[in-house]
Amino acid sequence: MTNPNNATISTVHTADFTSGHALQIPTLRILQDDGTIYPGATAPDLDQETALKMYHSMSFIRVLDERMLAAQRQGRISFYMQCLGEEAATVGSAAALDDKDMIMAQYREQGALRYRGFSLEQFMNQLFSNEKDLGKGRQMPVHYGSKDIYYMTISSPLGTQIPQAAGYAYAQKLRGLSNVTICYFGEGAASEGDFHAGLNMAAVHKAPVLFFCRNNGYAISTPANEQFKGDGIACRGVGYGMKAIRMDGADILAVYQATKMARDHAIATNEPVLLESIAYRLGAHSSSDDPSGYRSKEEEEQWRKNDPISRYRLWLIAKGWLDDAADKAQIEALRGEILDALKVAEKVAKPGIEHLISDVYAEPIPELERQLAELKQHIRKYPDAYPITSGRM
Amino acid sequence: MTNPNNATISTVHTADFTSGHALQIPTLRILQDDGTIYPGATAPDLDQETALKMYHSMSFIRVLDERMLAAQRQGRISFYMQCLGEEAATVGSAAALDDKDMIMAQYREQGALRYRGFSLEQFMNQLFSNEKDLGKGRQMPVHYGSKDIYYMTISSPLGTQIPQAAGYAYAQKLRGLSNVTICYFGEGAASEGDFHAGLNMAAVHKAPVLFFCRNNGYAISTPANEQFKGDGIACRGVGYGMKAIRMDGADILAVYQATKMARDHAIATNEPVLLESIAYRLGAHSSSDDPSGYRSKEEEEQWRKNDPISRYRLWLIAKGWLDDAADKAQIEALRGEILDALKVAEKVAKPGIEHLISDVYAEPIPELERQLAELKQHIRKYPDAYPITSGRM
Amino acid sequence: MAKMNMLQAINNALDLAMAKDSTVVCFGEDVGHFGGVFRATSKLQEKYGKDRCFNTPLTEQGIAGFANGMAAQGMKPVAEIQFADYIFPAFDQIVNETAKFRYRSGNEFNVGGLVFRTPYGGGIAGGHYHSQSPEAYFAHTPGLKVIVPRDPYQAKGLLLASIASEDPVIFFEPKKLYRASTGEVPEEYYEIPLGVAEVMQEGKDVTVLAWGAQIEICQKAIEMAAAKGISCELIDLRSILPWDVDTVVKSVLKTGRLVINHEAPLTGGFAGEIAATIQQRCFLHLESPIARVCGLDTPYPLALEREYVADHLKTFEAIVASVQF
Amino acid sequence: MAKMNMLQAINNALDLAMAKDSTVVCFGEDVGHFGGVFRATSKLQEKYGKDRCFNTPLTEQGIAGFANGMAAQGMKPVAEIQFADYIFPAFDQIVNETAKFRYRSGNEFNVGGLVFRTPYGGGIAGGHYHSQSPEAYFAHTPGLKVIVPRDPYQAKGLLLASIASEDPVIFFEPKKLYRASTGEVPEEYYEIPLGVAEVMQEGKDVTVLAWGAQIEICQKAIEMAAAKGISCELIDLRSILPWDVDTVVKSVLKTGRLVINHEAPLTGGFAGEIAATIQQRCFLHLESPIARVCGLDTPYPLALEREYVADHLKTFEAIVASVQF
Ligand SMILES: Cc1ncc(C[n+]2csc(CCOP(=O)(O)OP(=O)(O)O)c2C)c(N)n1
Ligand SMILES: Cc1ncc(C[n+]2csc(CCOP(=O)(O)OP(=O)(O)O)c2C)c(N)n1
Ligand SMILES: [Mg+2]
Ligand SMILES: [Mg+2]
Repeated sequence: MTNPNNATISTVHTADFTSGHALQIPTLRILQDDGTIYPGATAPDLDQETALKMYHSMSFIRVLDERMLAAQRQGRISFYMQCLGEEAATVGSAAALDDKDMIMAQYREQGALRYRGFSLEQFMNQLFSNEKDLGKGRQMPVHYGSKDIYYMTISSPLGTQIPQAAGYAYAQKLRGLSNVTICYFGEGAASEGDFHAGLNMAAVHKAPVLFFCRNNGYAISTPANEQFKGDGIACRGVGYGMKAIRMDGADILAVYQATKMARDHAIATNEPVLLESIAYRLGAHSSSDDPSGYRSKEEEEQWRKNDPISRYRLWLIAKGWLDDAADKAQIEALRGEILDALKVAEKVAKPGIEHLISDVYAEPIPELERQLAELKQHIRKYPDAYPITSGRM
Repeated sequence: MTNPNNATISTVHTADFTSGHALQIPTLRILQDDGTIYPGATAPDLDQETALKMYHSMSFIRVLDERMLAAQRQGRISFYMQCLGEEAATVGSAAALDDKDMIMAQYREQGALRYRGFSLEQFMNQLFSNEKDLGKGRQMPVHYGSKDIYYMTISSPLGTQIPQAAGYAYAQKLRGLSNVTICYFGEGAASEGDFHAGLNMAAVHKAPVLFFCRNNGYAISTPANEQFKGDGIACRGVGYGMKAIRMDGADILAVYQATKMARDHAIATNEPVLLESIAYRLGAHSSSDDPSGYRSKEEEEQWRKNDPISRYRLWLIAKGWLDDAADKAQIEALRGEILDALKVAEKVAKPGIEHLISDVYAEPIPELERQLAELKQHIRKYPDAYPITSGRM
Repeated sequence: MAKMNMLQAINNALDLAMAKDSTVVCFGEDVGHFGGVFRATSKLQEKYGKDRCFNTPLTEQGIAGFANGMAAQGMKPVAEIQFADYIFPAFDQIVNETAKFRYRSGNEFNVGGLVFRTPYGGGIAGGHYHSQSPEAYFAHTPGLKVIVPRDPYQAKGLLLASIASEDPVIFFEPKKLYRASTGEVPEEYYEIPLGVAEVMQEGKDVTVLAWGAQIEICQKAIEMAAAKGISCELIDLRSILPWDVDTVVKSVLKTGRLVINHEAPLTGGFAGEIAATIQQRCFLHLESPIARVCGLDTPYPLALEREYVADHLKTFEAIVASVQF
Repeated sequence: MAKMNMLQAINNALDLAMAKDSTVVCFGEDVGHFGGVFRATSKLQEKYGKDRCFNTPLTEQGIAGFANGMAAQGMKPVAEIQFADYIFPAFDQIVNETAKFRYRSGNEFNVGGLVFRTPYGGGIAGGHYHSQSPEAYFAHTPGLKVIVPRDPYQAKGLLLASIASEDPVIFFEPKKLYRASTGEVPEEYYEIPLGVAEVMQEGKDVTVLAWGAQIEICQKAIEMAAAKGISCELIDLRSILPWDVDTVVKSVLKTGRLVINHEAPLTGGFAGEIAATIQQRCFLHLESPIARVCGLDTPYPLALEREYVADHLKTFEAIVASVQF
């Protein structure tokens, strides 16, 4: 008999369910809290330069998050999102990639962005929506993006990047590029229909994508156990015939190792891989959120000990690659640099009025030209009401 | 450490993928092609009346499909869809339910509909979109539905009924009813985002739904191996923490048994269950389709031998519950009844003009009243152009 | 009567509806214990239990499908879509399913009692993914009712009427007014009928028509116009679908002029429908072209939000131009 | 030149586009080996291989997302949505993603080159799930282009221009004309510019405006009108977004009258936008109210399709009423 159903053809004669937890996926851990390697584990093969770049990306982001959350509290920017507790997940995975692998992120992946080389000024210009922002001041803070460093501009609707990553990677394959696409998303976003569509299409069409789920326990206030009943997200791989792996997302060596292996597999076979990072969103969801309404301080405190940076730092120090005092001084200096950059960026002008209509289409359509002309006339009549643009028209 | 990620917390120190085929689900088979029970299998506990009702539902549908496809070819109805080869899947599962369990079907489940008691006249009135059609002649042929027998009216957009079934069953639970909802869909429809949303929500909110996937190998021309890469559909259950079971969909005893067990589980725990029927869509997708463009006659012939009706018939005869000759005579008589009913239904008038605007809202809104009045005036001016309604206004 | 802001009025309406009718159930992303990201469902889980007020997984199509199913069973789901910008994954469930449920089944089944609540509109520095006003997308969909309240009193009465309605309703809440708009609201149950516009202020020179958060902007504009001696009649449409043609026609027959204001982009926005209908019904009485003051035909911007919006100055200019035509 | 029906013209356009540019890729449900349920992609897989013409899993949101991703990488995906009625699961990917891709990134990324092809409209006894005309939903979405061809020649030229466009395009194909409409079509590559309406017939009494399959219905109606001595100017809008305001304005300034016809329901349909704009631009020249002949505000019916549709008789009556106003 042919097997058009594309399903196993073994037979049983007694009715029995396959349990909803028939598949349990262990968590890869390499680096212990004290900076040593787990007995039986081996550290990935990292050179000093890469290892330090990883460290500096993490610590940069830690300080930036701290500063910019404060800036938001002071009313200097309208909104901010930290990645506290998840720095290793995004930096460790970005480090395992080629520079031309496309990154499609959700919004909490500033670690990967920094690793790719997004500059302090670029961060600031986006956060202040000024005219130097690559995104022309059009999106809320943290919606970064840069073509030059293969980092797709963030889009707020959740999950939409997942099937897009499948298509992007498929195009990379068709063009014969030796590159993959990595697609980050939260365990909350993994509930969207787009997740299902994207993973299935990537598997069917053999698109070299790394689907990287940041399972951080919460989607705003919703805990993971009200988000799904399965064993995390990794177990969904079998539903798509896709290899999967789960790592401790606070363990940068585990994340690096797993991502490297997944990338090798994707390059060799064009098959996608599903990765799940287990970590904890230590901060609030965003500057608009207050987690005290939905989880306990005790839980947070417990997880705060699981810091991804400190254990990696200890590992680097033990290897003799990092000097404790010099690093502390460097971080102190960074605080100053960030403050300086902030002060510069907040004074840069907003984008000009022409950017109200540019980029809607490759060239403005006539109706937009008409609307802009009408608007300019109006602004000239009431310059005080539109101070951002009237002065420069 | 708390486990907010809702994932297994066992640890490994060596990176290893979980295979995309780590979970293989066998197929339950009870009844052999020759009408005997597989060695080691036990037939479910069926009384003669139920067993015969199941048989007669299947054979009714077989004859109806044959006749109505012919009627479509003669141009008497505009469209038709057979369920050839899948009669056991829908009849066997419907028979395992309570009469007040809600059925949400895709469109190829006339077996379940017949089992519930939809009359020959009701089938015909729908197929001819006449004024006796419960659906008021608004949907294409085969979009049946009846509140009285708890059979939700079919909707063409695929997959939409899947999260609806979760919501319906949740409401049943809230009302304290001891009823489940069964939701049928094809392995093609299981690629829709609504599948993911519906299964996940049913699991999270503990809604007593039986998700019944008819994996029949094709979605129009698309074979299952271009639809997904996993092991069928049942293996997706683990992704939702949901029990799953796979049966031979041409084996009515296996389908009955599995569905009964699933229903018992859903009633006892309010947990949904995923069922996968493995069968073959022996006919064309619909009367608009010609499968010779995408699959071989040999494949079809091979599966034609796997007939769900003939083996069940042999089992019934062996049990002494069915008389061969009497049954053949009854089927012959049925052919005549169907033709008679067809001739009656095709002469019944179409719904009146007021049903052009009724049921859009509970009561027509003023704009619809205005549009209808204007239309009536127009029809009165050109009665010949609107023969269906002008005569009765 | 009590002083409430719009969120409190909405919360109070939900509370009353749940108390009155055990088939009313509230759910959506973060709607349960936390009470929703805007806190519209605060305390409802505490009061009515986890079964009747709960978090859902993060899937708008799932929420809408689930709501359709519950409503088909006869319950009254009030589903929250966290931002109207995120209602689009549910578009198929709403446009192809919710809207056509009763019609396609010949009234065998229906989803009356279903309400989608969702915060819409700009003014909160939210950029194009936290500011959209998608009412026109739904207004082209027979079978739906589309409602937009302008203040706490309206919000409560219209929401209670929506839940009581035998038809499914999309209830757009102007989020920038959630806390900003306050007023006296009766503590008891009351409904404001759907499909009926309200003439908020009578006038003779020009009719100004808007809904939701744009009402207060129009109020500013007509004050400016009044200072110039122009008498405006202000109408709150309240119900976008069905919309109250007769009330608008009556007003325009009197004033001979119409200015329509909405937040959404001009092209394809609902002002087009209104203008098309009114020019037809009032043709011989129109003394100037019907004017539309709307968002630009771009995604909702961030840095240049002020320039983009249909503000009081643009509205005032349109009023003057209409009168001086 | 060769005689082609609309499907052949579309197939020929896809063939030429794929031959000319290796980044053009066609996919969708049943699009591969089978060539699509309407056979628009017939033989393309044979010719260009499985990588460039293929079946997708059954998920419109996935197809649209996949297409967005491919286009963002720089390729030119031509994605088929099997029926326009099934485009709604892809609504979020199209309205929130496709349409805003270039804008939101400040032009760092774009999805120019992306085309969604989809058969739309009634006349095939398809009921409300195989007959919808959803163009107005997309026309309210800045960033998209929306095109509807009326015959094989137009279909080929407009489709080639859509694929070549730097902006994403939704290309609605009037399925009832797939085989019914035939005509001479050049075998070589040519484009018909997007955004430009065509005056198909000049006239002086009234302008009749339509698109897609309604053009032939309007032709019938204006023939009837001609027999009554009424001279109609017929315009095929072709491009719904952006639409060619100037051509319509010029015509109405001449005729003083406008009748707009579309298949979709009246309320919120694109005729509203056109009427609103034209009454504003041509106010002093209008001699009668702009008339709209459209579908009723109901889902598309089955048994009573004839009564429902915006047919030639209703159009003729509207023309006469306009002239006799
Ligand atoms: C389609 C859509 N629905 C809702 C939202 C609102 N929203 C923004 S973030 C968020 C939670 C996301 O949680 P998760 O995916 O787990 O990511 P995390 O914030 O934990 O990193 C929600 C509901 C959105 N942005 N898009
Ligand atoms: C949302 C949606 N997309 C596309 C279609 C067109 N369509 C109708 S049936 C079908 C194939 C369905 O296959 P499957 O789910 O396997 O069911 P089967 O026909 O095999 O029973 C398709 C693509 C549809 N009805 N709805
Ligand atoms: Mg999360
Ligand atoms: Mg199938």
